[in-house]
Amino acid sequence: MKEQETLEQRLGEQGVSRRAFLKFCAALATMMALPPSSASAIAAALAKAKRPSVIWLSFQECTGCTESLTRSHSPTLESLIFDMISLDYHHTLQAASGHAAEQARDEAMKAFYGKYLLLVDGSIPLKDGGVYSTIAGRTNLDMLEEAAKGAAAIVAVGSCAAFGGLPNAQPNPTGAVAVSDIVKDRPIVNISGCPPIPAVITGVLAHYLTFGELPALDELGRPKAFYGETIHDRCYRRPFYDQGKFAKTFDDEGARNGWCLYELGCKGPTTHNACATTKWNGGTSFPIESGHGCIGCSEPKFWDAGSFYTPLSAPAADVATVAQVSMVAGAGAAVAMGALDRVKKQKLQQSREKLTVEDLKGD
Amino acid sequence: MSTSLQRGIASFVGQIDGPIASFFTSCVHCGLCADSCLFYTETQDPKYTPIHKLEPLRRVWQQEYTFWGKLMKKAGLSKPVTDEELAEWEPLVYDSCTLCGRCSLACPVGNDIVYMVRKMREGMVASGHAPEGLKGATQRAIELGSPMGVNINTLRAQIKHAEKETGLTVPMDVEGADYMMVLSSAEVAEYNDIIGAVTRIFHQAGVSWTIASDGFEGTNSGIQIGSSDLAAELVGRIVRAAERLKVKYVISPECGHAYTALRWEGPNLIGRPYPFKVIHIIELLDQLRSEGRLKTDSVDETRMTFHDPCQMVRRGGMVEQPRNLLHMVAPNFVEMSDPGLQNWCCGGGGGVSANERANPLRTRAFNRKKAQLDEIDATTIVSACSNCRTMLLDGLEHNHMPHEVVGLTELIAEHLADDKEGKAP
Amino acid sequence: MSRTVVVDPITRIEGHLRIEAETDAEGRITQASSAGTMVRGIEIILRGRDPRDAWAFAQRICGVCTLVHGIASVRAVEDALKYEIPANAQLIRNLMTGAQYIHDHVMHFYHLHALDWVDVVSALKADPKATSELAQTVSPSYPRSSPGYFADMQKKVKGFVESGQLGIFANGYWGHPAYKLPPEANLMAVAHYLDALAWQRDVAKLHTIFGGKNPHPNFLVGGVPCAISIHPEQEGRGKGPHYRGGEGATSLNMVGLANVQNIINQMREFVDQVYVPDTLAIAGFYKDWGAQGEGVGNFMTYGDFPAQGINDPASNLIPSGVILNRDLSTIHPVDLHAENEIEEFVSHSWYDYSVGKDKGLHPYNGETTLHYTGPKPPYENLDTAKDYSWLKSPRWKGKAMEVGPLARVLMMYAKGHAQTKELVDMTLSKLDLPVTALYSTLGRTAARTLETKVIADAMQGWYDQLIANIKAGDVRTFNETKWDPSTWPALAKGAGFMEAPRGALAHWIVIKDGKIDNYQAVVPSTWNAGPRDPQGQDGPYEAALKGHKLHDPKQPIEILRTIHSFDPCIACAVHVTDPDGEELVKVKIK
Amino acid sequence: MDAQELLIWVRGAGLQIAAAVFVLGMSYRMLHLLLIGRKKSLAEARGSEWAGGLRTMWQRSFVLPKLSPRGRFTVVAGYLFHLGFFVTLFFLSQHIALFRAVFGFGWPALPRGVIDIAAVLSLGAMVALLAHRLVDPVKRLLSDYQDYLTWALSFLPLLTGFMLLREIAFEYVTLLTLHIASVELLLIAAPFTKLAHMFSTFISRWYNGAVMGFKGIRT
Repeated sequence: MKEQETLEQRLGEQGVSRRAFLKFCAALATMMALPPSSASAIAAALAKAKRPSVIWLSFQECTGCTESLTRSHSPTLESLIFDMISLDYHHTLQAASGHAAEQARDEAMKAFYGKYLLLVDGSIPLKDGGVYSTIAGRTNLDMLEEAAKGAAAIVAVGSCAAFGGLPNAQPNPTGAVAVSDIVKDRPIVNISGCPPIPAVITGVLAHYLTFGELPALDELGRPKAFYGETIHDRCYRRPFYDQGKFAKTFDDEGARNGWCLYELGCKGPTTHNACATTKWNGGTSFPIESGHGCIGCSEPKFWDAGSFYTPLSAPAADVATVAQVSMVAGAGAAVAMGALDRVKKQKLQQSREKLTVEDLKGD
Repeated sequence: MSTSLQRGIASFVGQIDGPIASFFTSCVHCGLCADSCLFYTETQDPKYTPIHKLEPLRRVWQQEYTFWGKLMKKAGLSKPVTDEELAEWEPLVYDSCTLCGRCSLACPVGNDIVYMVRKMREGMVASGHAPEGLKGATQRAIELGSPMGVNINTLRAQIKHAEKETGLTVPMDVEGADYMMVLSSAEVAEYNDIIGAVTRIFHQAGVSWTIASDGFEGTNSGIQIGSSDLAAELVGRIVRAAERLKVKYVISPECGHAYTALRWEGPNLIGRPYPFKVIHIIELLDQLRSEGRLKTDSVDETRMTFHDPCQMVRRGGMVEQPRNLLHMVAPNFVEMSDPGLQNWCCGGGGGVSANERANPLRTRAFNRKKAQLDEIDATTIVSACSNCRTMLLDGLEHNHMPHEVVGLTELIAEHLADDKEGKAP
Repeated sequence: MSRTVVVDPITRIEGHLRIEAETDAEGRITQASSAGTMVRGIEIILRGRDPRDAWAFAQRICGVCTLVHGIASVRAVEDALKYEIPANAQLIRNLMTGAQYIHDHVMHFYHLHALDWVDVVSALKADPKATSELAQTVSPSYPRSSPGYFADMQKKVKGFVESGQLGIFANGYWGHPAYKLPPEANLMAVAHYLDALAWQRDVAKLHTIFGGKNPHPNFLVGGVPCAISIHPEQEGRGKGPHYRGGEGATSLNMVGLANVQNIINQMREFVDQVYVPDTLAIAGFYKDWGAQGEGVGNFMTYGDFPAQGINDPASNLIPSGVILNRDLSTIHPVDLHAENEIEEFVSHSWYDYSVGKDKGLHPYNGETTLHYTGPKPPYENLDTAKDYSWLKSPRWKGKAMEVGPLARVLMMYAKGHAQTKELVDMTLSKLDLPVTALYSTLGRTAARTLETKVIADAMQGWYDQLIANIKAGDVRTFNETKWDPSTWPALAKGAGFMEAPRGALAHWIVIKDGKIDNYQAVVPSTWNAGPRDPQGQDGPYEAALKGHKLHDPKQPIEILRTIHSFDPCIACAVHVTDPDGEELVKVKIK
Repeated sequence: MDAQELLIWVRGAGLQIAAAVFVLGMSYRMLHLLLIGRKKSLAEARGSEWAGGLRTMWQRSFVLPKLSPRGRFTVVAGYLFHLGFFVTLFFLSQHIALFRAVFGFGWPALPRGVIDIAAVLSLGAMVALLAHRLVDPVKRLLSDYQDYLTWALSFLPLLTGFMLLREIAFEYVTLLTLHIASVELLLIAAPFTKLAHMFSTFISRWYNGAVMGFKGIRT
């Protein structure tokens, strides 16, 4: 194996100028909310970096996270997998299949033990011994535990890996859990979202490659740089919320004027993600801009947080039926208690001694 | 627990009905009722806050009629009502409440507080916690026929006097008369001019009426002490007399609680509707006036004002009637502040006047009336309640005030149009 | 000596697929078993939820197909509630579905399927100049075809390979004799692999404009979520945010619409100049694959791309029907609501039915009761005589059906769709192959390319109609009349169908008291990848693999070629199969 | 349980529990009040119970007796508090969306500025009322722990709601959770405390007014 080239060398060979490289680093710094001065540090670190080995395990997933990554505009998937990292195992992208694929993973895990970055998408089913998802005859749990041992850090990509996601939604038929429910002794970063914004995936990878450590995380293990604020706080429709101007249906004047979607169920106020600032697909739009409320996909348990069309101020469960039943029960109880009171009063009446003038005369 | 306490609490439990439960449920402790009670306004002592006077009853309600209260009681966590406590509350329930009902109009959540006090007194008297003065008055009423000790002989003497004065006959025990006049003890004993007055008025108006020798006393101490049993007995006497004489109407005298007892509580006390109607004397006079059967031919130029008796006005609904009559004879009539439904009590209603212990407090409470009177320069106070009249006279005397106090019926009678037949020689 | 060849995981697909094949002494496959090895139970999760939310759950069946389940779901609810949608909403759904086809098929060809045919390592030996000539011959108008471009590309590949870190290309079957392309063709294909990666990023934006993001754009029962923000100045209306929207209001404004036109142009250019020529060029080297990998010979479509609304099937660009035994002369009608037509069987699946495992159930009455009976992991082999998959086995009137591009092209061809006929005939004549070559691995791959061309061309028409509607003042995108669940009947059933890129897709929903009572998705990959039925009839994957001769059982590239030609999407298939190993000599391929 | 799960709980199960307790407790309590009943008067009526009862139910909200300065303070502050509470409860668009979701119908909202003013006035009035309760001898005598508890239970929803609209001190998820949770506490406590006056007031007024109406007293 030839001595590994640095990123800067590789880029140079491919005709990427140093100037363009620095520009990329500056863009990266901005995206990660780092001070502009750190761009040169990033450049220095990236210029020296070898391509670290990355192993990507896919469990109970829909491949949406990988698809999202392919839509990354900066850095692009090509520059990521050909220049920045060595993607040594990835079901959807790798050439090898079957045993050859498994072998590639084994080899990479051996060669870079303790150094490789483990990316996981999809949840892990634990019910019934994990039979609900197997690869090469092995359970996801088995494979995750093995791969986690030699990982320098783990990136849980997407809400399924980060929080259990859709498979974990009630009634969780397969006992699906998140990576962090299983692996406790490795640094884990959760890049939630269904799917996550591609720039967030690549941004976190770039941060790791640059600084050799994970970025600052919130209490749910998400990078603060991207999940530090709510959609609502940065939403271009926020002024309408503050003014109390709400679209009432998906196709009224308010909807056409871009008024706030709160009443149509937007979960932006309780959702931490960067959609409102980075937007999607190269800054084209994001769900709210395209007329649909945020469904809260980067938050734990968002599938079970009530209908996507129920305003945050409304109950997430059926309260009307509960109230109806309660009213009947309350009325029943009142009738019963009323009858008891009546009996009590009748008894009192029967045993009552009439007050006579003798009673006034006292003892 | 003593038998009497047990009896009292059982009475509380029995008295608590939908309205009382609702009132206790609704009270938000805003304290606005304090402002409406002259015992509070004149003393500024918070214990006279009307709703506070009901605390023992409230606790019985809570312990017997609410879910949590029952639970707490079962768990032994609630404070039982004791004899000592009832003794402590006795002056609050009797001495400092005239059942005037002003608080019931003030309560923002709509609590009829006076209704509650009335009910609470049932339990108080059953448990033996009633003022001695009121007990004595009630005892006299039952045993002698009148709280003041007047009897049929006293009445006969007064009637004779009235007949002499008016030259007219006062019909006694006339079966088949339309109206049966009932009087209050005070009217028989002190304000006996009223007998002549009504005799002349009825004569002029051609009213067929009578007085029953076995049912002339309208004062009902039973209501005041809070005993339905005793009140029923007292009301029963009048009912029996009216039924014996087969009258169409019974006239309630110028006496507030007599009116309440006879008009509103009576049928409920005896447990059946009356075969006759009850009408207040003022109500009747106003009716005669509107029918043109009551004519006056002179006026009194004195500056007069009207003291609204609580039971007749606020709790009886007769606001306009006395004023209509006054306007016939008193061109210089002036209203006190807070007239009509919001008038301030004389301080002696609801049995307070019969309760010597309450005298000092009652005297203090009269300051309110004094202040009202000081605001206007009336020289004569007209009222239509013998008890009010007594209280006003008491208060005026105590405060060295010069006002005269007259009864409305007498005032009207004084100015009756010249009537050859009716006019005294 | 017979052996069992296991390929698990099948990569470059969506989801978790396992193939177990038994080969005879010559290495010829005698029986293949297709097993889906992952299940999430989405149909179970959907029960009791708001039907209006269902699309979002259903859409997460697959992030590659990404919008098809969303559309099938909203259509199912709309069918159940007899919910009409505005014309603009239908056009926007057509545009989004069309974009999905074009995006998905191109990515499948270059990023999932190509490495079965293209030897990346061989590209290092290519002459950039000759490559340029080849490229210019194949596609004269595509600009990125200079010798310098290919030289750079080769340098890039070289640098990559020489770095020693092969990444996603590690352990490919490079140098396998089944690779037949000359080095120049390999280099050209590698270059287009990267070109396509860049291109797909941009064209995905069409979904983002209408649906807010891609993957997983947003949908809406009763229309589409994005209101049209075209604001002609109106008399008497004030200015400023109080009266008007903020910052262009929605993404579907003048800029967004212009962007949609640009993307359509970009799509058509790439399809015409790269995808179609590359398919034809590569196919020329693999004509032998026009004679193997057929499958069951029955084809089915549900139809899609209505011009006049979903309830007028005659206006569909893709017609619906069933072709039995290659007989293109008779198109059998398909009725999704008829309980005796489409049924799902679980006789070889890890599910239980209350009516017994050998009975079929129409999706309205469908059941999803997980019951794993396979070997305890880790295992070497599945028991393919018993239950072996998380996929069910759907059948139309008891018959296995292939769905997908080939079915659609055959249907359009059989119905005489002019452009399809012309494209098919042109392709066959260019490759000098008979019509029967369509029933093959190669035919399936070519059909995918040809339908992409047909749909790319149709995109412009839908766009023009949308613009015409807006110009005429019709900006309606959502019908709110049945949005409120209180307007719904107590019980409603509906089927939402569509042609997904991978084939006929339908969701069946039963709505009771405003909640989902039952939800069943029968998806293309269930039709194609499902296990054998009670009669022992193979599913299309299984049938297609039969007879393949493995040159080297340790490098079963032949299996990958045929399986990939179906473009498996196993997460979609929700129910998956597992094979159980016979006590034969088990050789794990190395 | 993280912040989001807590929010889901308070918006879901928590709200169901609170609604169940509130509705069950209130319907029990109010119907019980009516069922305890009262004896029908045998006296001859001079007016209509219904007219008097209904009139008082409505009128007692507006017709006030003459009051002392402390009484006036209670009434003014009380009005401000109740009015602000009702305005924010029933006319904030987020709340109307809630009613629409639960009952299937809604009504137009008031502008945010009006809501803000109402909320501030209401909050201020509540603070003043609490201070008054602590210093005024009458109120102090009447008050027990329940008065302070119910004050807090009514104050918190207003306060957290106001903070929520502005995202003061905490972030949205936390504030929304606190706001809904505080409302749930209020709902749960209401049937068992003096908060029950929100309904029983009308029953009380009816009884009071009915007696007056029966006697033909024009109040």
